Amino acid sequence: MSLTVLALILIALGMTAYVSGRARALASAGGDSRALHSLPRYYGAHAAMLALVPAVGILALWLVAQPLVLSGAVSGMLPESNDSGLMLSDVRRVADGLDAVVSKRVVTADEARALEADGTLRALLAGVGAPLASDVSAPVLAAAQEWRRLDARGDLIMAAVALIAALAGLAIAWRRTDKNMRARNRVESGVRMLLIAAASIAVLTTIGIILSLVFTTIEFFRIYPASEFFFGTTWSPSFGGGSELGVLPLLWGTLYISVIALLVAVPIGLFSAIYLSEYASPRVRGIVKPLLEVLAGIPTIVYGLFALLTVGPLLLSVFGRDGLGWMQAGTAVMTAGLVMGIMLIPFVSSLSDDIMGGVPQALRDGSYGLGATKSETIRQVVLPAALPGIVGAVLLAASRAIGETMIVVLGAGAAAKLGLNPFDAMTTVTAKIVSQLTGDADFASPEALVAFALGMTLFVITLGLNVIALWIVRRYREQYE
Amino acid sequence: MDPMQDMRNDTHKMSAKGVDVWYGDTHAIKDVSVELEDRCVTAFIGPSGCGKSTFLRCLNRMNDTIEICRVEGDIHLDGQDIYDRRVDPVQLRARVGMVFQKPNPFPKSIYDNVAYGPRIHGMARTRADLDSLVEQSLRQAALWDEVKDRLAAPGTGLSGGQQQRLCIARAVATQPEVLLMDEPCSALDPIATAQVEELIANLTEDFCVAIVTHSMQQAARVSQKTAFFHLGNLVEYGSTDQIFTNPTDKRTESYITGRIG
Amino acid sequence: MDPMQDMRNDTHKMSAKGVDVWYGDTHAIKDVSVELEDRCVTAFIGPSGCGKSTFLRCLNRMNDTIEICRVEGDIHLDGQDIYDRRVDPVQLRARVGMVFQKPNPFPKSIYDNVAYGPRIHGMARTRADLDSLVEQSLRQAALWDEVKDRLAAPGTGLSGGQQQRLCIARAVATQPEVLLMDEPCSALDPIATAQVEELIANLTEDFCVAIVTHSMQQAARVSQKTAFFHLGNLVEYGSTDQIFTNPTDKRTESYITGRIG
Amino acid sequence: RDNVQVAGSSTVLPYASIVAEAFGENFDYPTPVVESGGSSAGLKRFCEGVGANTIDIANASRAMREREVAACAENGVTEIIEVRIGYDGIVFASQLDGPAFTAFTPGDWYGALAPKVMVDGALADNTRTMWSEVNADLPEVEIAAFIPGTKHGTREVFEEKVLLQGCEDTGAMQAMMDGGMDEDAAHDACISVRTDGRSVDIDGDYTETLARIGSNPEGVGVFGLAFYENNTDTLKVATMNGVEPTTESISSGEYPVSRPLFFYIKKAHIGVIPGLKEFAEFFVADEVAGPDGPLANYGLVSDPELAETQATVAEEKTMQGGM
Amino acid sequence: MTRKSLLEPDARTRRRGAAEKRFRAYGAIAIAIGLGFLVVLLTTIIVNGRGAFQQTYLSVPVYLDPAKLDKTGNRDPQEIAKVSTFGYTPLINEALLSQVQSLNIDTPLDSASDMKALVSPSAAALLRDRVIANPQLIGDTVTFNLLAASRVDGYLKGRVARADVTRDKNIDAPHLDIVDALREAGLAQKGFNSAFITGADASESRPEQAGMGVAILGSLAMMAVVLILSLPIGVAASIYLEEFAPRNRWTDLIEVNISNLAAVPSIVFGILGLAAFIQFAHLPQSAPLVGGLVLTLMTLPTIIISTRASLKSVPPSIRDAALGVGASKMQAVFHHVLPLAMPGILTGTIIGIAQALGETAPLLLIGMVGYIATNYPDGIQSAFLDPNSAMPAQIFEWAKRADPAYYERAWGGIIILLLVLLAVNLIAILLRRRFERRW
Ligand SMILES: Nc1ncnc2c1ncn2[C@@H]1O[C@H](COP(=O)(O)OP(=O)(O)OP(=O)(O)O)[C@@H](O)[C@H]1O
Ligand SMILES: Nc1ncnc2c1ncn2[C@@H]1O[C@H](COP(=O)(O)OP(=O)(O)OP(=O)(O)O)[C@@H](O)[C@H]1O
Ligand SMILES: [Mg+2]
Ligand SMILES: [Mg+2]
Ligand SMILES: O=P([O-])([O-])[O-]
Repeated sequence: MSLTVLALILIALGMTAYVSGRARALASAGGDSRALHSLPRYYGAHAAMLALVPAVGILALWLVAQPLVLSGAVSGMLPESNDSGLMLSDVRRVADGLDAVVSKRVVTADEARALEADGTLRALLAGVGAPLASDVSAPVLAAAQEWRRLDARGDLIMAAVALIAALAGLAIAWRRTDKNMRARNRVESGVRMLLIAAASIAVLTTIGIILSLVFTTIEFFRIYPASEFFFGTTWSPSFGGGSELGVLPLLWGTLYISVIALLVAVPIGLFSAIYLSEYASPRVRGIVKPLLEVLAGIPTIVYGLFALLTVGPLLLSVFGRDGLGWMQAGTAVMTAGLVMGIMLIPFVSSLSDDIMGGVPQALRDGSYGLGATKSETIRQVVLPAALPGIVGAVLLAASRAIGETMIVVLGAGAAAKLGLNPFDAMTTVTAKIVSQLTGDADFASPEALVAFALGMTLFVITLGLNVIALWIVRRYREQYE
Repeated sequence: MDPMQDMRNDTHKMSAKGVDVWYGDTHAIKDVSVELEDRCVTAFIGPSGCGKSTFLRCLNRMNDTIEICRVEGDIHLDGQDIYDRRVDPVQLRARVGMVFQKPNPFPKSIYDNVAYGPRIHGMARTRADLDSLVEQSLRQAALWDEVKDRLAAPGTGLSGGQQQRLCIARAVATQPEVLLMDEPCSALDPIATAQVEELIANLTEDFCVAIVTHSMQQAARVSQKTAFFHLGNLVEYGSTDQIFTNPTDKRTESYITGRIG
Repeated sequence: MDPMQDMRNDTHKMSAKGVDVWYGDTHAIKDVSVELEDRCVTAFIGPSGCGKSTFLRCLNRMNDTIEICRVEGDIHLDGQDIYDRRVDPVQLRARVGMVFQKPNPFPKSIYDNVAYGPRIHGMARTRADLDSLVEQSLRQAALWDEVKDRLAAPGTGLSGGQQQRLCIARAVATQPEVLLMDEPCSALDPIATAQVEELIANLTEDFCVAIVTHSMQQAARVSQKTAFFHLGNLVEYGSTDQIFTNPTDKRTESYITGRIG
Repeated sequence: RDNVQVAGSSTVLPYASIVAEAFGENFDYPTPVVESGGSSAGLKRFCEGVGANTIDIANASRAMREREVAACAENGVTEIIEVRIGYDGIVFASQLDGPAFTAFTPGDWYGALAPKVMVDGALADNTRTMWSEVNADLPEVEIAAFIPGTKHGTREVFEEKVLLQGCEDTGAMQAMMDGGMDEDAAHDACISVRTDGRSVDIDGDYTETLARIGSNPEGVGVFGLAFYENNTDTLKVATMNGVEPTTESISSGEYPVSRPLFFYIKKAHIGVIPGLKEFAEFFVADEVAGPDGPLANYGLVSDPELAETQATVAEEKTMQGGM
Repeated sequence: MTRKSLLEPDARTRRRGAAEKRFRAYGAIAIAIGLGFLVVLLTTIIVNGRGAFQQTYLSVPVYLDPAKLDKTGNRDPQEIAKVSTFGYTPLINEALLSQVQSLNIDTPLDSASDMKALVSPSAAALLRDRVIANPQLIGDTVTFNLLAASRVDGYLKGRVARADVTRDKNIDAPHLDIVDALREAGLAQKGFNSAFITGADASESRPEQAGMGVAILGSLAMMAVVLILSLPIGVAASIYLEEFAPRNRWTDLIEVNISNLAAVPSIVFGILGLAAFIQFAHLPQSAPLVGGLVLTLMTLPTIIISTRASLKSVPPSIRDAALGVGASKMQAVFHHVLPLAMPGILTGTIIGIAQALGETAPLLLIGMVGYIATNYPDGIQSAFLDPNSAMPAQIFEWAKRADPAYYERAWGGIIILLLVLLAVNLIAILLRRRFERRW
């Protein structure tokens, strides 16, 4: 039974459960929905939940576990060798290829089972688009056949178990459903589990990121000394080896550029939000707000070009050799920071506007009634009341600033430098992650692997900053309440 | 034109002439004319929804903040049209203070709630000045004893009646010339009510007070003048004695005699 | 254990024993024991900030929503501990309804405000059922005539007293067994007050009502039992007649005789 | 999967895409998918293993390194066909209205960009600010060089064929070794560039270099020949050792700065992925990769030994080390 | 006491009034700055990209020579298909030459191969497709509307100046003379370039043929995935954290994680996507489904943070009111709090979508950048699973290409991207306006 059919059957069962659960509850109350503990639809949802959740859960677990179990089962059939992992994937490829051969009706299922490990097999599988690196050896074929046999059996059992689980759930729901059952509570705890699951995706993502970075990072530190990476003040990768890969200049550049970007985005964004939420007429607001949001939608490469072609030369004409003499070239921390700040304006303005819009009018009235001007009201009543949300918006903008790449590459230059002059070229961690990852260094060299170490470092640092931020916010809140 | 000339020599602190108010299409106040005398308490009474709050909010232009609200007619403070284009509603509201029907303390500390007005009007020069102003206002609103130990606690954590008195203290602290009070005692127990009424009596020595109340007794006790509203109309306006003892309009009489509260 | 067995044969609908409530470190209710009888109105009186609202909120576990609030002691509804871990506060609140001190209509239409409870409790099978339930509730709360033409208008656009009655209608619409009313008439004029009092009298035919009020007259008029709170203590609890005519505690006496409201 | 999947060098991408497009037009196979992302990233994916979920061809602007071959083998990618499609000329150009550089030699570049240069026969800190100080035949303009960043393969070519060459030509390398450096250290010193802002690394693409040149009349940048030929309306090319870069001068070896371009085929996929071999053969066919084909037309310096390459593809000859 | 006039503000009020005006002015200035930048950016985009929406076509009568196209003469489609596009190019060049000669244009160019600079290399493919579809056309002279070469197109749009072509090896001044003459004769015409909106990507040598159509579909497929996943998951996660979560280590961990994810560079999400979806889950390379999943993970923090912020700002009295009539916490949240928080949620969605729609870096790692958007998907499944590119990746790719004609297309692509963004967000913007209300 294919997975699609199984899924369809399960969905049908779920719908049956909904309808029957609802009907049974109503029947138990003599058709009077008012005699029920919960609304009828909760009984339906409860039954559907009981029928589907365990079944789907079993299905998901089974799908993940089966290949692992099978690998264990067939690995004994393979000759001892140091690249058993490779062989095992060969086994799977042969098994999949045989499945494809059968499903495309090149040979019958019985013929497939009887195939021999001779030279024709590779061609046969190639015919259905299953490439093999080499000819199939006898043990591999045997293992593959065993795999297929076990796999087919596993699939069958899985379908059976899932269906039994669904039916059992249905039965249990049927038995339990009566007018006094707390259907709503049960459904709500189900929904709550869903909510928790959704929240946990963030953690899963984090784990995923760590897993996808950590091994290569360790690999990097094996060939490049960690102390030089963390405390080195020079960043100069080179193909021939002998690169210096100190992360400090990159971190400094990240920090510097982000701070400048926030210095641009936060005041402009906040004042825009204030104007939109407190002064502008609904019509103006309805137009201006989405317009400002376009700023967040312009691809960052456009901002990069804007920095490179417009803002850089403009700054250069003021601060460059012909002006104040602080600036050598158009690409500088200032250029990138300014342009990034523009991009971030809507992050601050739109969110803050929504949040200030949520402050009850009664509070404003209270302030006006005391003879406060609008600006006094905003500064002393509305902003403090909206502060938690605004902090969130600013943190979001800060996060984006740290993670931005394109603007930095085009606007700040590629030179890693430790310096104080905001009119110097610098670069950031993210820009270097991209360039080292897509660069031409060979992929086992420290020059390429350093990208992962950079990613990991940035990740850990921002994590630390966030922990500190949370701690401070908590402290502040405790004092306030 | 000398503004002083513009002021008439009567004792009317505020006067409203032919005031109409609409919320969108709802005609909430219909051609109301009233004079508030200085050093005198005027009570506004009438059934719920008749427009008392709305009229009160016209007197310090709080209705400006409601988008769908439209006000017509003349309202004068000290002889000056408060709806004149040159009038700054901010200055007006500093002189015509307001206590709202629903207590609305700021999400700040109790101290900051009261100090808010004096601060923006620059009424205290030193921290000590401000402290004593806050204390005095809280005392006047009969709240000092209950909160003196927790001035730094948030105002929103107070009980309903405490919040109401906090809002009174807040309004009193700015020392307005006219104080509009929208049911200032609705959530107060008798003792606190008595204290607030005493406050009102004291205020009248210098100022003009308008109060909305549902309690006939309270109106009779604190006010010298009473205005009775009904369905947006000012049905009757006169001295409190006269209104309560000898109403001219039948509606007034039936409202007052149906007294329960 | 059969819950029916647990019920004692008295007429106590709710009973509280040795209830203590803390807000953080503030001890707001101190060892209070009270019984609410069925088909009877109990009035809670006492000076502002004495803990009336807090105690009321314990009775349907609304205090659960305040993070810093901690409740100790036993509160029973029909003999069952409402703070039992197995009790669903939601179901409890459906049976023990509440009208809050500050009117808090949903920012929805008037109709939806009232229909919300019946909808989530599945109390109306058809749209017509619901319509009539809404109408009946609004009539009971004496609001129907004022809003019948604008049921689709937002509930937040009503006057203070109208909002209060809307909240009463909303609470009544779910037909709770116990109704807790926190100063339901504070913003109401005498006529509306009389109507709400009538509603309370009607409700008592089937239900149990607890009401917080600052008006001694109102307490005397509507309640059969009265509890007097002071600084978080239950000072005296007894039949209304006895409390008002013959208080045993001096504090009660001084509070009642200082009556003004 | 029924389409050929290619990934790798962004330098080879234009050529691969031209071929893929023509292939799609002339054959019944779907148009191959050509991803960019860099030689290294492409080879990495190439070496992930065999199977329909891996790519068939990796483009590279350099030869595969031994470490990469080993990594491939570890993942079961043992039979790799290496195909050299031609050469990429690397040119130096300035703004069209800017100064004309008609006398560059590798030594001049070394003399302008190295942190330490030969002055009067001895090594000294580089304080030159004008090209004319480096070589009197060069125009009297400020040194402002835009060279490929360290992520680019072109940088390696620039280092080896220009800086190192110049280092040796001017005698600086010898001087360094005489001064006690070993050969490796001297090599590293030769290819380092000054950090005072006269030399600017470009991590972006040639379009970025073009933009830099556009806003700096005195700047000189490094480009690919194809890029230059498409932008003759804004760029003026410089000669190297007196030779102007053209497809002819590069393929004859007269112009010194160029590099070979490759693609690598997974032999295990031939005969499995429809059209893979046809695509590879089409790529190196005379009408495509020959001197008059669209690739040369676009700027590829075609390989004089194209016939051999065609044979390699036809016979599916794998690299040394393959089975 | 002295009576103050209302009409004469006192000194302090005047100062406060001035402060008020200043404050308001700051707001107006901030908005003006924001809008000013927007205008500059949009003008830059439009000025640079306008040209992409125009395209020059040459109308050329081509003799479809049987001797070259069908040597056997039996009109066998199999045989005809063996003639590659390289076989058609000379026919077009011949046709152009004879057209030039018949118009009596005075030109030094007299060989057919000189003419190839005039038309796009795609012309041959056009002819070949037509001939294979209708073999009976062979032997006729058919007039084709052929795409002009990018240089010719650029000349007519003013992008290529006469002075420039002297050094251009692709085109010479005499070619431009011919173009002038053709234009006068009405045989070279500019028209609206609908193919730019609907067409597929083209190789480096044919900017005139390149279009965004396939990439638009790729982006839309990705946005569908992003919207379907990130909005519900994001809102659900926020509701849990803000309304239900007990304050403990685990929720702290989640909270910190989410704000941290917002700071993770997008390229790292690409690394994750490559590892998790392609290498681990074996989803196909370059597929919009994978792109959508990666962008979902990337937009989630944005949506969660904004949703939480607006949930926080809903006053507790609303929750009390709902609980008081016997609503469960879940019902209170879903019926009352969520609608009130909707503006903020939609804002988060709008910004998140904008960010996702314009993001390139992670697509680089999962193989959606390059020469990919060439085949239209044939069905829903194929739209999500077959290799495709996305608009920003396409733009990024074009911006790198050597021919300046591609530069123009890149800007034109940005115009389309912004229009698509606006269209995708329009519903959210309108919805948000409906939900915005004060209480
Ligand atoms: N959320 C809260 N946080 C902290 N303290 C509170 C909170 N709510 C009430 N209190 C305090 O608890 C005490 C009792 O408050 P409660 O609201 O029960 O008074 P009350 O009797 O209802 O008064 P009123 O008649 O003024 O409404 C008061 O001192 C009040 O300040
Ligand atoms: N913001 C508003 N939008 C629309 N209508 C309103 C608004 N505020 C009040 N109204 C309507 O205007 C009328 C008068 O309201 P107002 O608040 O002035 O009554 P009130 O006399 O203060 O009543 P109460 O004693 O109940 O507070 C009422 O019918 C009310 O519904
Ligand atoms: Mg009112
Ligand atoms: Mg209270
Ligand atoms: O993309 P490249 O590897 O050719 O630099």
